[in-house]
Amino acid sequence: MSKNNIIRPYGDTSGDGKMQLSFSLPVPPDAFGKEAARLLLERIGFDNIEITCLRDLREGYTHFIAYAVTSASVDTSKIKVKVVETPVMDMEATDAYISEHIGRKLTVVGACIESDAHTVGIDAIMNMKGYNHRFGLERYQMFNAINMGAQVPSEDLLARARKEKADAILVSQVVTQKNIHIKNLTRLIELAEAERLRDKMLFICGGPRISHELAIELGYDAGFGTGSYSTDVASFIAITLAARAVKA
Amino acid sequence: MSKNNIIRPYGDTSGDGKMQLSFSLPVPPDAFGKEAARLLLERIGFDNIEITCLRDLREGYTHFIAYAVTSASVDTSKIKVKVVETPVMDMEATDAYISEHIGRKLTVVGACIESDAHTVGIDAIMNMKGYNHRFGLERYQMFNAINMGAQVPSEDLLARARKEKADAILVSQVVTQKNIHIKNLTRLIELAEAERLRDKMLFICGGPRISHELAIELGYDAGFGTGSYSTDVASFIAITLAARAVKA
Amino acid sequence: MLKLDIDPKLKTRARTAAARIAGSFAWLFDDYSSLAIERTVLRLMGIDGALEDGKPLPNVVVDHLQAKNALLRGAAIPVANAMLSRGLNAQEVAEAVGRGELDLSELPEAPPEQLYKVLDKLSTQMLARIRGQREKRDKLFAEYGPRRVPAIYVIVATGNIYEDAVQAKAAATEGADIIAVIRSTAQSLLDFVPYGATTVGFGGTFATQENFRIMRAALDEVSEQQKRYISLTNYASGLCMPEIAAMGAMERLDLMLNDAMYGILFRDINPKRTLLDQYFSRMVNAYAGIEIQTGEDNYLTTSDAIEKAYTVTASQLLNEQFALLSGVKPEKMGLGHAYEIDPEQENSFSYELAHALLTKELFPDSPVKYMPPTKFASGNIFKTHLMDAMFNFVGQLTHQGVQLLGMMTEAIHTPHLADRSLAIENAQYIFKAVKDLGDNLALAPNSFVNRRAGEVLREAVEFLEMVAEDGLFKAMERGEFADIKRPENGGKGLEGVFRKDAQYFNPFLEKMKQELGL
Amino acid sequence: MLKLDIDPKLKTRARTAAARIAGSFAWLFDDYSSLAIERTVLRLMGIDGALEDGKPLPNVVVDHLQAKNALLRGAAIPVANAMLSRGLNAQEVAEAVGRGELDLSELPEAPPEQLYKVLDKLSTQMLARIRGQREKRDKLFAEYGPRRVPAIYVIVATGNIYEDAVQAKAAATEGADIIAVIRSTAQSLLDFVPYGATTVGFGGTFATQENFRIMRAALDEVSEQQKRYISLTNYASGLCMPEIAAMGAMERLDLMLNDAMYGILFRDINPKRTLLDQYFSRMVNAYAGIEIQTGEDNYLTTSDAIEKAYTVTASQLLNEQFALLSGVKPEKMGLGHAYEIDPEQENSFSYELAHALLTKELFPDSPVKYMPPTKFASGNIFKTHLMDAMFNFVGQLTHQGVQLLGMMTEAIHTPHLADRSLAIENAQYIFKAVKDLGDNLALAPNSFVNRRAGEVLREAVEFLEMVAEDGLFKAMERGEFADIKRPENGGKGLEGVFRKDAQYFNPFLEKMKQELGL
Ligand code: B12
Ligand code: B12
Ligand SMILES: Cc1ncc(COP(=O)(O)O)c(C=O)c1O
Ligand SMILES: Cc1ncc(COP(=O)(O)O)c(C=O)c1O
Repeated sequence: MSKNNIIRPYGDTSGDGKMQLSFSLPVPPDAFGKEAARLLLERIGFDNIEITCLRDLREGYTHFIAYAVTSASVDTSKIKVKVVETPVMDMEATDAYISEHIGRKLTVVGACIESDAHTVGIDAIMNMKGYNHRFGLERYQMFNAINMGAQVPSEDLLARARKEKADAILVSQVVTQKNIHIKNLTRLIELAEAERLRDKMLFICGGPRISHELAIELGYDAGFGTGSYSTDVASFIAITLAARAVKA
Repeated sequence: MSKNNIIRPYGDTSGDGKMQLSFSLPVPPDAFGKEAARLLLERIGFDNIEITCLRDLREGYTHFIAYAVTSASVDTSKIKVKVVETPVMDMEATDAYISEHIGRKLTVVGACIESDAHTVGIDAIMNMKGYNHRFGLERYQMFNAINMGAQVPSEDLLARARKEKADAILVSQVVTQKNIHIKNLTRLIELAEAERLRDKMLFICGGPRISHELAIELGYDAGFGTGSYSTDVASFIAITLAARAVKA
Repeated sequence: MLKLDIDPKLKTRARTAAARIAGSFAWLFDDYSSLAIERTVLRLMGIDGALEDGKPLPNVVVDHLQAKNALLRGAAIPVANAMLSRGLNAQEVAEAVGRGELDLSELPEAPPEQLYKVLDKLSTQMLARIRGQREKRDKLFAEYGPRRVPAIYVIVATGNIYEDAVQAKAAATEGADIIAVIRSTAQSLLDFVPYGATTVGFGGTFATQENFRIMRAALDEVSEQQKRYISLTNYASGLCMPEIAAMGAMERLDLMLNDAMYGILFRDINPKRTLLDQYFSRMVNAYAGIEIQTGEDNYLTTSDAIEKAYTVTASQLLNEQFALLSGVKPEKMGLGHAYEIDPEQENSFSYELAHALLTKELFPDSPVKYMPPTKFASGNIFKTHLMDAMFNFVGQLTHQGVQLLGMMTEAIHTPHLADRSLAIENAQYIFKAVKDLGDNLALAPNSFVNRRAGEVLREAVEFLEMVAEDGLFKAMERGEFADIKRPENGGKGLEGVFRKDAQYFNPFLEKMKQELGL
Repeated sequence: MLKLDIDPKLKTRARTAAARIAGSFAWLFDDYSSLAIERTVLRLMGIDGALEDGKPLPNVVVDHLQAKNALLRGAAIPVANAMLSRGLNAQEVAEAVGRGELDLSELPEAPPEQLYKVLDKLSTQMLARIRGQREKRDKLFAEYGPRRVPAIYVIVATGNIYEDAVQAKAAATEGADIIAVIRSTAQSLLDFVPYGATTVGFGGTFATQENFRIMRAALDEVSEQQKRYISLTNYASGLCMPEIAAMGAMERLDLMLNDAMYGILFRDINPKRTLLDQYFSRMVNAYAGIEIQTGEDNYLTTSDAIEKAYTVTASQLLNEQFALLSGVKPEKMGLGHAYEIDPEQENSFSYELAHALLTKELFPDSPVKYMPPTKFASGNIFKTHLMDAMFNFVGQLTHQGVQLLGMMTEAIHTPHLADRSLAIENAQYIFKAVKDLGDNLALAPNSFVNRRAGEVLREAVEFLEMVAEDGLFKAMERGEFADIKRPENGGKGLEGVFRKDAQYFNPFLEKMKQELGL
């Protein structure tokens, strides 16, 4: 660990700045190509560049593997992480918390929206059997969990949420190619705003490339990435809604 | 392939700038650490940063795997590669060439200098049996090849070269930790200059982290990296010395 | 030689139950047709192209007929009738319908012999074209030699067919034997096949006939250079199963994802529609000499690979029986299996060895489509690369037919050029390292691997016998497959299924059945 | 169970020839000593520290005695004499010599009984300390449980012992069982052991007693946290073989690189010096309960792993016989073997399986030191990672004793923190995946693996019988080992070998021989 706040990558000597890279370029696998790769890394700002491997990808491309040194650093005292800040309670505690602080079952409606059919993530959060030894929301006494499944049009999700008077909407987005998840999530929020639903319920999204920070940016109340559990979401919903109830 | 000279890394769309990285930082494997990693990559200048993996290295370190996009590019029309420019002839052709253009056997003295004991590389170039179906210099009719082996002090190598009236010195450097190879190679050239041997013979170096460019920078006549063969070196020596003989 | 010690009686029971299940659908296959089948007939008659809004002419014509309540005898006769009546070819008929200039239900009806004659000519032509493609493939394989076992199969999925073509050529040159163009997300739910070359897709590239053609041309080029026939594959699944099969047959695709039940379970397509469409699409594949590939791997992406291993075996047996009904030969049945065992599982490799050997044991002639670890692939590319190596190891050790190479970036993005190349390098290294290892080894009697394989087969037999007893649709309704409940009359596309009337005629179905000896 | 089918007669012939060769050096072991041995004696008597110029006191004293021609009866007696004569302890004697204040050759000679008494006391003390370390190790193993098989062994090599300690702790916490601190380049050629903690080294960190202590303390800390005894290893090779062994014994190293012939062949150290030094150093190791590790892998870094496989077997057999002469028990003999087969070789895995099984077959009780691919490791880290996975696979499948994890950056740099962690991840994944796979498998009779193992053993037997006939030194002179010619009187360090005179006395040698039953 470094003594001060300024940190740099570590290879085998503190702060040596060593990084491993690999990338492909439209150049031949020869000295010319290697020099192109070196120049690219130099252009990015790396020093001590070692191109350790050239792999002929055919059709005019070459794959490079490299080690290089960066002089960039990060001041850890300045890092601000946007994370969900509510504490995480287990199922029993969450149920008890809701009983005590809200006093009624909460309704959540979940779906993989638009073209996305990856239900495993949302199922992990919602389905009875849950994930990694945490039961899903369906199992909670104080949640009425409705899982609409795969490829649900945003319109349908909102309609159902309105119909069920949902307290929260849970959206999953797993496919991210060409940032399709950003487009879909943005459209959902815009529709919700147009339909004056945005302020009536919590909007929560999740998926392997979703962070809380991104979610906030997109206008959601929270975002959950890889390794999230029902407990995280349930606690967040319970505590946030309880707080709002107090305020209101 | 890109239509113009400006190239960028290629993931799955021309010029998308995608690169893979991995590195370690003295931060914990959590959201805070992840943000530190993201900031570092941002600081270096990457966009679209995806930290795909955090691996707990213990003792306060975390290993990150990431994909990110660089906006850096290289203009291939401006690349100048320093490569050995003499054509490569096979053993018979080289022997014939020396007979015809120089008319006598050439003496070369080779060694792994200083603390380096990695003789496989220099042996590949010099020993009878050679490497990858190319015989070594000992097998050539027109070379008198003396291989001094491992851990030869620079002084001893120069003394022997002087004694044998060598036409070329072949130095191998494989260990590169803390740039020891640069130090050793520089010292050899300085000694040679001090002893007025530098201009009496060719100085050639080789090793996995040696490039022709580096060799030139260090004051050598040529440098040979990974995948070099006796044929490369033999041709270079023969043609360069023949040219010098003509000039002289 | 690694050979399991399996009770032959169990094998017989397994096949008997599966045959009973598949055999119970004669009513469906004989008496029904679907919009997709009719569109296929039109495509085979030579109708292609699309309206300006993108709607393909086969859809235009079939929808027109349905709207006019004129589809029950099939699409072939009305179009043949219009050809005779107007002196047009099939394409011109479709275009005229598309322009709204022609109402197929209002034309005078030509005598049946004339209609049959027109259709006989068209179907003879098209079947000759398809046979021609089959023969060309056979010729090229004969010339260049057969595919390696396991064959190296990689995917391209940029969304842009031109970018795909470059990547496919690169991969083939590096050693890939089979290129799969992954389809754009959810194409299976489109009730039409997009027209023309496409450059935008999500998580894959649209399956269109023009895209097939572009890719086939690119691979023919590499085959010629490499003196190795490079096969092409795509997906005949979803609401356009038979259409895509037909396009593949015309454009010389060599393999086709084509599962009997995938659409039902994993795409919520109506059970009847799916079984019916698969019946005809597989017949097209059989006729074209296309190797079908089934989707058993899908069971394991949502269920546990050990607990639910028997569902894979059961599905393989069902896929086999359905395929036989469509005339697919065992050596063209790429039944699916996947290495989806949790790497945290102790002896994961031994479990997988048991499962992979069981597949080989049950289907010795099948070019098994062996799928890589995906579920437990993570953002740790180094670890995923190792899991793929173990997968490649088992593939070579047990001589699976087709190795769908895993990518170290499986959990991150659709493959980059370098990812695919590293996957090929991985396979080539492992395949070479353990080339004949299997010949050195034997299974210890009563070893875990033997016991485990027996256990999975037993579970599969019990499951199939239960399904045979209750009926497939009932079992699906109860969620017996993949824990997903699919009612007989639920799901997408049921409205596209109709009962044929007495005049129904499908010239291709008849001829292919005959030639395939069905 | 994977078990080779090997002719037992061949095994007997192999051991007989090796024993004949090792047994022919009684003249050397009985009648000679070396500077290194004498320095070791001094260290064991308690002399440590160095002059300002870095020259260690044991060297100062021994060089002094040699210069005064007073070394032939060993260093123990003169120093004991000075202790008596001046009333100093051993360290003070050495310091006085270092300051030039004391000439050991000019002191009046105390009566032998008194000298022996001093030495008896000192040697009893030191041997008790060493036994204490051995017992502590045994106790900790008994408490925490034995090492896993194969044990996970990783190297640290930053050059800076403090940086090494952090990396070692990280690795041990992640799962490493054994930490090896790689020595700085060419330390074996130094005729002294540097003193104190060091922070600069090349390609490794200097072996010094203080460095041993620092690392041992770091690992004891982790052992305690992890409730798993983490072993430490270093190199007792080169011109200071016995000194480093003694330092290791004092500081509780648990394993020691300690090959009978490595110095001769790979470091051009004089053959007599090497054999003599290894004899004594191994006795120290045996006494301290330290597991020795031999360097057969080195043969394969310069020669072809298939063609010269028999040299590994021959060297293992010789190392075994020499070790027995020094009192090392088979279960403390980590004989070396390496996975150095060209990945381009077809069936590389099967070749390696044969070689690895042969080692196990010949030395069933040896905690074989199994080395990873290094020669064919390349700058392609992804490929190297796969080669390491195959190595880990064979290690677990054949239950080798100690797995020296390969690093994916083997061809690039000494390991970074993350490289080592990825190597551990690789091993842990593979070890778990194929945990009991071996129990499922048997070798097909007359399979390639069986035939190949038999062939290697036959070649080794023929080679050893030839060497036994000609004599080891003659064979080395002719370059029969590793294609390197080493004349009996060539190489470094011959001047440090001397014939003991009649008064020679080495209290440690005597006592250890007795206790070890030699
Ligand atoms: C299983 C799987 C499938 C299955 C899906 C089955 C199903 N019913 O879900 C099948 C086989 C059907 C499938 C198909 C396809 N897939 Co897919 N698939 C995967 C795979 C292997 C695993 C995904 C998974 O289940 N992860 C496990 C779950 C538990 O993790 P998770 O989704 O991240 O969820 C966790 C968190 O993110 C969070 N979370 C997720 N959602 C939510 C929501 C809320 C509200 C909250 C609070 C939290 C939360 O909590 C969960 C638990 O911790 C991945 C590769 C991989 N290893 O990641 C590819 C992958 C996701 N698929 C991919 C693709 C491209 C496809 C296809 C489009 C391919 C094609 N053209 O055919 C199709 C089409 C699917 C479609 N229309 O969307 C790509 C996506 C690439 C990208 N980044 O854009 C991947 C990465 C594979 C690849 N490298 O190409 N796939
Ligand atoms: C074999 C080997 C050894 C053998 C060497 C045996 C011998 N007689 O050479 C042994 C086991 C003795 C050894 C020991 C050590 N090694 Co070592 N070793 C290697 C290994 C595995 C292979 C090197 C090799 O033989 N390559 C094959 C040859 C053919 O390639 P080459 O050297 O690049 O040569 C080619 C070209 O470069 C060129 N070339 C080379 N020299 C010359 C000269 C001329 C004139 C020309 C024209 C061309 C030329 O032509 C050759 C043919 O194409 C590498 C790892 C690896 N896979 O690269 C580590 C490696 C080189 N070793 C390393 C280290 C640290 C050591 C030690 C210092 C470790 C230790 N502390 O004990 C010791 C000490 C050695 C010393 N004093 O130098 C490190 C170096 C790290 C660094 N970059 O600084 C490596 C990279 C391993 C690692 N990751 O830690 N090693
Ligand atoms: C049989 C089968 N068809 C089709 C697909 C995917 O295509 P789509 O997403 O269009 O359903 C898969 C995917 O695994 C499959 O197994
Ligand atoms: C037995 C043995 N000793 C020592 C070493 C390396 O140490 P050095 O470079 O100091 O000789 C090795 C390296 O492989 C070895 O095998």
